[in-house]
Amino acid sequence: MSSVRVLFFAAARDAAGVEETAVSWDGDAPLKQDEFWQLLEVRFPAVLPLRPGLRLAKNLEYVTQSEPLFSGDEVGLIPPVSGG
Amino acid sequence: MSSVRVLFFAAARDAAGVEETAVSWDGDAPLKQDEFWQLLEVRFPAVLPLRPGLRLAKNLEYVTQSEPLFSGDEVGLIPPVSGG
Amino acid sequence: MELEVSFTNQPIAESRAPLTSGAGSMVEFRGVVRSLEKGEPISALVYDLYKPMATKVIQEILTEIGTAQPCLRVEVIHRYGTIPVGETAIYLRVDSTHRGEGFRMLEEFMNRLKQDVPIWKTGGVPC
Amino acid sequence: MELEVSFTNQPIAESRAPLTSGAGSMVEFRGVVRSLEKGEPISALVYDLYKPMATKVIQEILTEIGTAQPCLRVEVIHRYGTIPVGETAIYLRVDSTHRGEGFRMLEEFMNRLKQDVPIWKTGGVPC
Repeated sequence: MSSVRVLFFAAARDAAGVEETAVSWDGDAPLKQDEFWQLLEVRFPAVLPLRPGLRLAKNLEYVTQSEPLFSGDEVGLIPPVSGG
Repeated sequence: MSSVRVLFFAAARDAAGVEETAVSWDGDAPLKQDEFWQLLEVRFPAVLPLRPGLRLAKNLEYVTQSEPLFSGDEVGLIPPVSGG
Repeated sequence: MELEVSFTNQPIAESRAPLTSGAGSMVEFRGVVRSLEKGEPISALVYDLYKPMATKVIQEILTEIGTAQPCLRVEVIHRYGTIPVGETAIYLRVDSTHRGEGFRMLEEFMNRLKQDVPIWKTGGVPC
Repeated sequence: MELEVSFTNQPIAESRAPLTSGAGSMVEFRGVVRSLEKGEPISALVYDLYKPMATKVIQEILTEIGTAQPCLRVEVIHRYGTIPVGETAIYLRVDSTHRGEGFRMLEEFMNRLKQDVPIWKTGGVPC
């Protein structure tokens, strides 16, 4: 059993209704991002429409869509930023 | 009798040996800048070599070489500036 | 290049660090909450952030800009939570040998902040 | 655009003016005397100025830049006389609605200052 910690921010948090969750999958194989989104959608369908505007951060770093997720990773869903 | 007040700054002051002087000429006609330099040279020959690097200010404003001087004008001899 | 990055949910205190030895330029910037957000009058803005990632990304951006614009010291303080109108949301201070690299650091950092640093205005507090 | 231009032969005091109403950006710059002048170690620099003309030219430059980069308030303080190493020779503060025009004002003003404002470093005081 593998799992990643998922953190929601700003609009993604509003859509999810929670600050964080865990996404789990069977086995030790890394999880492709498309698979991650499928698992996330089951419990947080309102987050999916935001997906085109979200960047995914893995362990505090932006990653491309081809980067798989490993058990224990911290995944941040990053809406367009607006600091300063 | 006409005259202008002449102020020396920085390298021009070092060359002149004074902070200011007056340059006078006969009559009421305005003084061309070439005439001004001729009169200045008589008493401050060491200033003349600086002339190519000096800008002339008349009543607190930079003026071109064609601008004549009138009696009562304040003339500043402005070496390359280095503020800040 | 010395970096200091911090976050606070309290009013940002003025920088108290002495001028870095050898500096010929010190630039400070304050980004202040304005009384209109998207055309609506507000009394405050609420900011949220992903603190560990924001810290890391800010340090990476400063280091990256610093390779082309080497400065002596850069200090960044970003406030979060509810920030009243007229108060500082972000404070930046750049000590550098010459002013040129300090100005570039400030400007490029602020542009990058608004693209890449996980900090959000999550809403205005109506008047 | 409110302008404040002044000169002092004493250490420059921090600006005490409150942030201009409506400002979203405040930039401050300090140009500081460094310990080397033309490669020689110094303990101080001596500045001279043509005060009435410097005042006028600075106001003209700020006004000119302000037509393209309108800011809310600009304050310039230049020190003259003997300025010890590590102390501020020029202080600038720009309050503006957005940061962009404040950054432009600061940068363009400093470039113009070094071309057109009758202020001179007249020499270094050796260590």
